[in-house]
Amino acid sequence: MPIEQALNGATVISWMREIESSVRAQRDYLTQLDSAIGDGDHGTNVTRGFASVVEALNGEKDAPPGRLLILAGRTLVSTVGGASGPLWGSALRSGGRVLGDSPTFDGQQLVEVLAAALASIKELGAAAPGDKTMVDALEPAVDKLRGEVAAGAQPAAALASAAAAAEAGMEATVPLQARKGRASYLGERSIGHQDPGATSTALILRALERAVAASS
Amino acid sequence: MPIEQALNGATVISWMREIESSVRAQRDYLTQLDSAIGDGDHGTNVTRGFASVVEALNGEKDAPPGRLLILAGRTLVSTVGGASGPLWGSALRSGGRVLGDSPTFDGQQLVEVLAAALASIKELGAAAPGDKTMVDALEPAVDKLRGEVAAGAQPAAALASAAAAAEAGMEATVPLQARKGRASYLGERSIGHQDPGATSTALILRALERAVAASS
Amino acid sequence: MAETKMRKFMNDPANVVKESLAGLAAAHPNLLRYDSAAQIVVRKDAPKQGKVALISGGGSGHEPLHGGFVGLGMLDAACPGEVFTSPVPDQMLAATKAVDGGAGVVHIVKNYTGDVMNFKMAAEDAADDGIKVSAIVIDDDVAVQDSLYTAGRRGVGATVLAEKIAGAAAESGADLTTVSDTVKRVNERARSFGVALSSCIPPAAGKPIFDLPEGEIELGIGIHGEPGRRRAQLGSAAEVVDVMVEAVMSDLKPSRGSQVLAFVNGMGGTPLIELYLLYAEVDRKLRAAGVEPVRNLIGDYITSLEMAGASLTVLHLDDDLLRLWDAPVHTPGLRWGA
Amino acid sequence: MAETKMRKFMNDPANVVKESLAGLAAAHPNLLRYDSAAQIVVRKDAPKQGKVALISGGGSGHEPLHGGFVGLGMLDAACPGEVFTSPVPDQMLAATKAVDGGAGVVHIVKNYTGDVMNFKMAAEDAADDGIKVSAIVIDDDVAVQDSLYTAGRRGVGATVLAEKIAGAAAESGADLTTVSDTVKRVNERARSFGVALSSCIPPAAGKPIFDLPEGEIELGIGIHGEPGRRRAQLGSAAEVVDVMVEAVMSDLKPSRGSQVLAFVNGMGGTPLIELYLLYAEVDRKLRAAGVEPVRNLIGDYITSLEMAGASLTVLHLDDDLLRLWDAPVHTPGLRWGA
Ligand SMILES: Nc1ncnc2c1ncn2[C@@H]1O[C@H](COP(=O)(O)OP(=O)(O)O)[C@@H](O)[C@H]1O
Ligand SMILES: Nc1ncnc2c1ncn2[C@@H]1O[C@H](COP(=O)(O)OP(=O)(O)O)[C@@H](O)[C@H]1O
Ligand SMILES: [Mg+2]
Ligand SMILES: [Mg+2]
Ligand SMILES: [Mg+2]
Ligand SMILES: [Mg+2]
Repeated sequence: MPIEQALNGATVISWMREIESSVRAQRDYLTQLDSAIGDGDHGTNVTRGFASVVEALNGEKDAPPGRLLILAGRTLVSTVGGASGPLWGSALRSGGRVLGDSPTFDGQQLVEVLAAALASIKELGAAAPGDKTMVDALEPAVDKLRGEVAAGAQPAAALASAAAAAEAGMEATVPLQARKGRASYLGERSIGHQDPGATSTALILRALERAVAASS
Repeated sequence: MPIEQALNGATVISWMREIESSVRAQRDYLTQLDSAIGDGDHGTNVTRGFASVVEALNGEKDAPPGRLLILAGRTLVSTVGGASGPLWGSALRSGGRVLGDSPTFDGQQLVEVLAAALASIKELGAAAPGDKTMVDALEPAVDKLRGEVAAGAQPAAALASAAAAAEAGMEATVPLQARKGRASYLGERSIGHQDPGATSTALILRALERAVAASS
Repeated sequence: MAETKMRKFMNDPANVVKESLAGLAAAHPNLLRYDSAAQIVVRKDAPKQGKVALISGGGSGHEPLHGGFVGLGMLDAACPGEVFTSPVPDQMLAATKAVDGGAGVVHIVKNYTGDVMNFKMAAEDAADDGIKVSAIVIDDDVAVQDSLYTAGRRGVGATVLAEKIAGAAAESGADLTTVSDTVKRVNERARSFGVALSSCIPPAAGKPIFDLPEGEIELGIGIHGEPGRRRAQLGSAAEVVDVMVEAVMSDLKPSRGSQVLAFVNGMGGTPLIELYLLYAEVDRKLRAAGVEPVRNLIGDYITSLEMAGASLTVLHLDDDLLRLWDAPVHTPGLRWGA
Repeated sequence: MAETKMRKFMNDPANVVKESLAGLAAAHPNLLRYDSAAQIVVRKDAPKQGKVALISGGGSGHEPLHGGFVGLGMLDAACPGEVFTSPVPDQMLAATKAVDGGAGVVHIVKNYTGDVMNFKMAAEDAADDGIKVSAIVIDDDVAVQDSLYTAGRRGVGATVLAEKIAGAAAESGADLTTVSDTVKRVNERARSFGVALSSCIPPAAGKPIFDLPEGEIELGIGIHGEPGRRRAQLGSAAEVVDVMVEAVMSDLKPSRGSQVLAFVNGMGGTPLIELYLLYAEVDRKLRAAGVEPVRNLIGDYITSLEMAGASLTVLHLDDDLLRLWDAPVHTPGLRWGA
């Protein structure tokens, strides 16, 4: 069994950079999804937010990863607005608090970070699975990650499965009728469209996979 | 030489009816011409006006033709607005005054009616030939009519030539740069478009030809 | 380019003007009444004995102009024609009679062939009835050269300012000559220039007057949906305002240090967020040009139905005009101090 | 259907909001100032010691809401987000601090997930700083069912009325509880319903949010360019108003003989001639339904950029609300009695 490589602040920074380039590349697609059942700003929102995060984290490479996550969360709250800003903002802050001032974290701690992020989103947004929100991508990803890590998988491998679960969850939002957020105003007309927030969440998981794989 | 048939009030009424059905049929075309170099209301303006004239003249068949023309002119002034209302309105009023209370009129008087109409339009609108207005259709028509009648032509035949002259004048407005009315605001951009008022004027002349031919 | 379709709240296109005026009257019974037979909007308390009365009118489609400016400190009556069509003399005559309080009536006429001719006929009829009428023609649009080769400059944004300012003069008891001179002075000291980003759709026509290819705008438009003097590429707001300010200021030529009123007018389909963005540029550029915009008016006041676009009017103020501008006004479209 | 192209007066799409706010501040220095660092609009004379302060905010693109309602008798500050995007808590916190005069601050929050969450975070931070904050959520849009299966009703037209009426209460010296209760009462007694004839084009997206096939309209829209509850054929204005009045009145259920305020709001691209035509129908139908529209507000007050469309808000008045509505207000977007 290979020795598990420690994840650290650099991993968090590279995660945020990966998110930033990924949502920037998919900006128009995310906005288009949000135009169908929302107000057409999701791509701009997350691009603006993660660009600010990357900037805020610049030169903070040696800070403990928990602090970096908290700073990233705060930056999202302060720059995104909308629904996704507070949701992913408090998610990253809660995730960061799990790590305290620890200079590194392992696979099990990563599970706890993402579980705290999920709990925070669910508490703030009061969304349950099946409501057609980012929760539908994040919850299956956290469950999968927890299971794989418990079964002894390496973080990068476990994240590959988790990201796939997020994508499956994202795709599964298509037939749902939205019960939370703007899309809920559409009633039955929300059926047949993929949730933008679940889509960016799947991108965020894939970005994490890449960041962790690169750290290993 | 055939005896010239007297024209009367019924001729005026039938002239107005012919104009009404003709401008109504060409309404969209006139409006389209006015959209290119004006404000897109000429078709509606003249249709509304002559419909009111026909209604006002209803049952006035036995009134002297001069009175009917004055009534028609007044009705135009009171119902059209825009530039064409006062212009054709005072034209018909001036034309009507030429006939006084005479129960009939002949070709020579018809020349005088139309000459008075033209003079009135030129006075009120201060437009000269070549300014790209209704004058460019009416003036050649009046000149032609005067010539033909002087040469002994029957009114209907003389009007056929006059209407053709109006149409030629109308077509000749295409290359002109407008100097009067709304089209003048366009400067050189008015070149290449046919003047709407000259176009309805040609229709008015053709309507007169049909009305007179039917009276003969 | 695909044809833009008409999407309007209306019943029969032929009744748009009448039904809208009925709504105006229903909404503001304390200010005005609508005489549907004469097709005029009249100030509630008209005629006011001894007060000079102001009337104006023109085609509809420019709302709130003119009906929305009837009330305290502005117009005594408005004569709305069909959409973009001058009213008929009967309306102006009826309005003149309805508001004359013995001190005379000022006709504020925008310079369009139709308006001028129809108002002239009405003024002649009113004179026959013994009413003193003074007609002033507004022609502030610098996009049109005032030459022998045009119908002269169009009357646009200065009309709103003249109605407000002369209305205040009349309200304060000025006589016919003074009120007429006030209208004239506003006209002489104001210049305008307009730009369209889209055409409008007259209800009776049911389609746009002109089509603009992608990325193009019309420069030097009037308020009747007519095309402008020329087309240009849609530049930045800063570039568009450069053109507007240059056109207006090079003609108005106010001395350095002058106080001006800057009026950024929306054509009907341009939202306020854009008008304020334009104002930011206008304010900066006027100051750079050495004049001080001490008053402003920003919004849709003289419109072309749902046309997207804007016009700039600059009025060179003096103490008198400033005082009259600040005087109370209470109309559906303009209100302060009351 | 061909894609509608973006035709806007702007420079960089990313700066539309900031540049427009700069214009607002340049135009109304006597009423407000724009703090560009904090991205808030603050009443000139804030904080006023002892006066309850009102702030509101939300995505931009709804102008004059909210920045245009800062001034005497209405808001003390506004927090404008990006176009259609809720502002961030930092803005609400900065605004709360800037206006607190010791008597507490009321947050008027439109019911959108993002707005509610961001305002909540700010209120928590303000509480940490020892400022009394009372947040009231506006949710007057009857197009959305208030059920477990939605985010609840949206806040739309009632927001404008609540800002005006509670602003008057605060101006008159009412305490925090009274001012909050006034906002609540307006919200409880008001209902709205909106209709779109076209989509709008967010500057950052550069294209319409939705396409409407010819002759169709969206019923039950909000103010963020989002599609409505359903599509329908564009009927006559009378038919559209039937739907609006029925939707609002069947939910509000005011007793016969009640006095109401009828607010016909344009979404930004619909000209005033149409809004007044709608008002004619609204006035008639409300009277037929047994209520009396003793006050009205007609124009573009809570918009969706250049969307063509309109909403109806009916507020069931009482003596108190009527008095507060009539009280003086002086803001860029609403002004009377001052
Ligand atoms: N109550 C909620 N709980 C969880 N996620 C939510 C909730 N409301 C909205 N979302 C998510 O937020 C996404 C929209 O984000 P965004 O477009 O940035 O914000 P807004 O809806 O304010 O414009 C939705 O697609 C959905 O996934
Ligand atoms: N000064 C004028 N003299 C003669 N004819 C004129 C003059 N001004 C305009 N016209 C005619 O009027 C026509 C336009 O009429 P119409 O569209 O009904 O009025 P408006 O221009 O007021 O909308 C023009 O095509 C032109 O023939
Ligand atoms: Mg969104
Ligand atoms: Mg015309
Ligand atoms: Mg016309
Ligand atoms: Mg949003």
